[in-house]
Amino acid sequence: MSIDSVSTLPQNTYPNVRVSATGLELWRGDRCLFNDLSFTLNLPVLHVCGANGSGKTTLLKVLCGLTITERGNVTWTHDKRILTTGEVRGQLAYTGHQEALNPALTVAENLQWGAGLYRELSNDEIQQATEEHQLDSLTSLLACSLSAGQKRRVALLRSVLSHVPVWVWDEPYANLDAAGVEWVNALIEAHVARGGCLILSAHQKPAINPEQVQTLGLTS
Amino acid sequence: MNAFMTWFYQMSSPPHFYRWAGRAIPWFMWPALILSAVAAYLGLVRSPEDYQMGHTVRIMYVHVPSAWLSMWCYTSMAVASAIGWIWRMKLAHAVAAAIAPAGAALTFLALVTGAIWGKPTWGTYWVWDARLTSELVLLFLFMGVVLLRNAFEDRAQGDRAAAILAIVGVVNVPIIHYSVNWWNTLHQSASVSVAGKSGIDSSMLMPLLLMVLGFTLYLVALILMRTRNEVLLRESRKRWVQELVQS
Amino acid sequence: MIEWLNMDGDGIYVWPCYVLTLIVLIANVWVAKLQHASLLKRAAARARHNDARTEVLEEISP
Amino acid sequence: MNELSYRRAFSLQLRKELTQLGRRYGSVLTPLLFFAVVVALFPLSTDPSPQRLATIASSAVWVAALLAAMLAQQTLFRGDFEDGSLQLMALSALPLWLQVIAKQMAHWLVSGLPLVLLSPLAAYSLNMAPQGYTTLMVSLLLGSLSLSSLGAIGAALTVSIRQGGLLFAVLVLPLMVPVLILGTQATELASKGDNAAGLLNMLVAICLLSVTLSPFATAAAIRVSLD
Repeated sequence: MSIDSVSTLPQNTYPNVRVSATGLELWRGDRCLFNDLSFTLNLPVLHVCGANGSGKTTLLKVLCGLTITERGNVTWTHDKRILTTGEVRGQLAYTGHQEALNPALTVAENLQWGAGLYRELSNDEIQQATEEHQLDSLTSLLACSLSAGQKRRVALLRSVLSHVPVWVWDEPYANLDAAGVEWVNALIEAHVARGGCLILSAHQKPAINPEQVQTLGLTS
Repeated sequence: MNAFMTWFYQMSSPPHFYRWAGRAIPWFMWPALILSAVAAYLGLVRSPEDYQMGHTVRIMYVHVPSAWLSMWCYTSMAVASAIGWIWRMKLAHAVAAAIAPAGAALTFLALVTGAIWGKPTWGTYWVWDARLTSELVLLFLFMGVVLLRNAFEDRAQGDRAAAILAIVGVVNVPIIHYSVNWWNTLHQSASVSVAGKSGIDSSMLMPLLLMVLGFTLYLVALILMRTRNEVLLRESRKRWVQELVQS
Repeated sequence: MIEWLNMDGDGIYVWPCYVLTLIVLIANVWVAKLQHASLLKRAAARARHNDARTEVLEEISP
Repeated sequence: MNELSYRRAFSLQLRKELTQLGRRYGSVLTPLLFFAVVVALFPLSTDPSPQRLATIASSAVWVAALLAAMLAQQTLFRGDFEDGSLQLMALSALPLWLQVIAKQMAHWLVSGLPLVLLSPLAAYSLNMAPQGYTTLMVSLLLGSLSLSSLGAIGAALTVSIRQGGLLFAVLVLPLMVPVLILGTQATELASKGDNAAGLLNMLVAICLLSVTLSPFATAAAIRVSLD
């Protein structure tokens, strides 16, 4: 799976979107997750790593704007212009621990709804995307009959299909086999090649060239 | 005007509020005690008995203030919640969290004193009278807010959820009030109105107003005390609390 | 005195109301005081615990 | 930048909801069966002579319809919350309050409307005078619409709480008191042959108020629950 064969990504390059956070402070009950956490992302990929329970998922939700911190703020910039929360929402595809696949709908319908939240897309576009990523055998299956790895792939495919510059992936490698991991790395490379930005939390470093990856270690 | 703004901004910082409230509580509690005692004395001894209801009219001096103030509590809780929601002020949520149980207690008080008053007036303790029924629904609304607030583990999340419910509730309280009155007039002939506010003579009005003022001051003191507790609950991690405790 | 307490028969309705009001109002204040004391105690315990771990939270202006 | 179209937000969510609800016929039948069972409880709990039943007919039908609609309303967001779709809805550029309206409409079509259409059957079984049926249906239509809006706020507030179901009922039922009073009163008057237009107008007012204002509160409640 070389880079240029991932045709389901948009042909034009993405605008250059980056994020920075200053003085984040967040508590969960008596546990302090972040205390005065600040960082600025200037490389395309931000790799959030840390032990279990160090707040990786919460940090991703804070960056997306789902979780409100007690102190500090998150600013998204598009070529030095600061984006409002409304603008950020259209630019950002979040794939969390749960794959947001409705069990009563088929894979195609889930993708139609999931990517449809970001842009108008037709059924054959979905069909072409699933064929390209070897998921076409699943399109007519109900989401509840999929394995965890297959669900993970469909969720990641949704980000690809939504053509947004920023992907926020929480543990993309979870439940994936070797072929799956390689597929994800290819997706990341293609996305970064088009100028996209990726924020992911994972225990292993993404296998792409290291200069493009900025690592943020969280201590619990 | 900007003197008020600086005071409002200063007050929004929990440590400052905590110290100010600590000093302010006695200033509200003692006048409340004095006023209520005077009002009770006037109401029980001085004021005449009602030609129809006899001495039971003296219950009005306790029932009416708690009924009025329970309504006041709900509205001020909704206002505090709205301030907390719009300006993200943790202190305003603490105030709203403090008002809710106090309001529920007053609503319960109004219900029970109204029911006891109902016995000599209508012969039974519970009558689906318009005011008592809307007091009962108000109690349900209060309990809803209190239960929702502590159903969440995270305090800030519970505050914001209870704020939404309080604001939605305060929009519905007048609608509930009028629809209950409407329902009451449709089904029952206009029974003796329990608190005949119109046309009570001045000797009865004085103790009533004094009692209302006394209850209000008491309520402000109680809410300040409870807000200090809520602030301690929310800020127990912060340094100013640890310094306060160690000094 | 007894006659005044009796309020020719209505006393058994008036006095319970006043007594109940007093109880409810005092109970609220008393509970608030108890809660305040226990919160201070808990904060003190946490402060000692924190000092032991020598990790004191910086106070950032509101 | 993606174009923002309100039509797409509404139709996207409506299509998803209707296909999902269509797949499980249980979502239509359960509220109806619950409604029938509760209506049947009333005659069982008093002497079923026609005159006796006629007096409680309108309140029995209304209380049963209210509880049935509330039962269906309770899990409005739970499914989406558990599989993560609610996060996706909150994070998309499409307005959340519009997606909430679409979700409410779909659920109302599936659980509220059948109740309204079948309520004359229950009224007939409780010996309500036939002249009251149309007013019953109109008032139930308005009542179930305002319940679906107010209930959505309660559902959004309690979606992340473990046993949120009971708390949901405690939150929503006091807010439904005005609708219940006006609805039962209108049906009562209509079944006696009087004109219930005044009450229905007030019911329309309350219904419009709750249908238009509550989606914003529901969207805010969803963002709180997702925190």
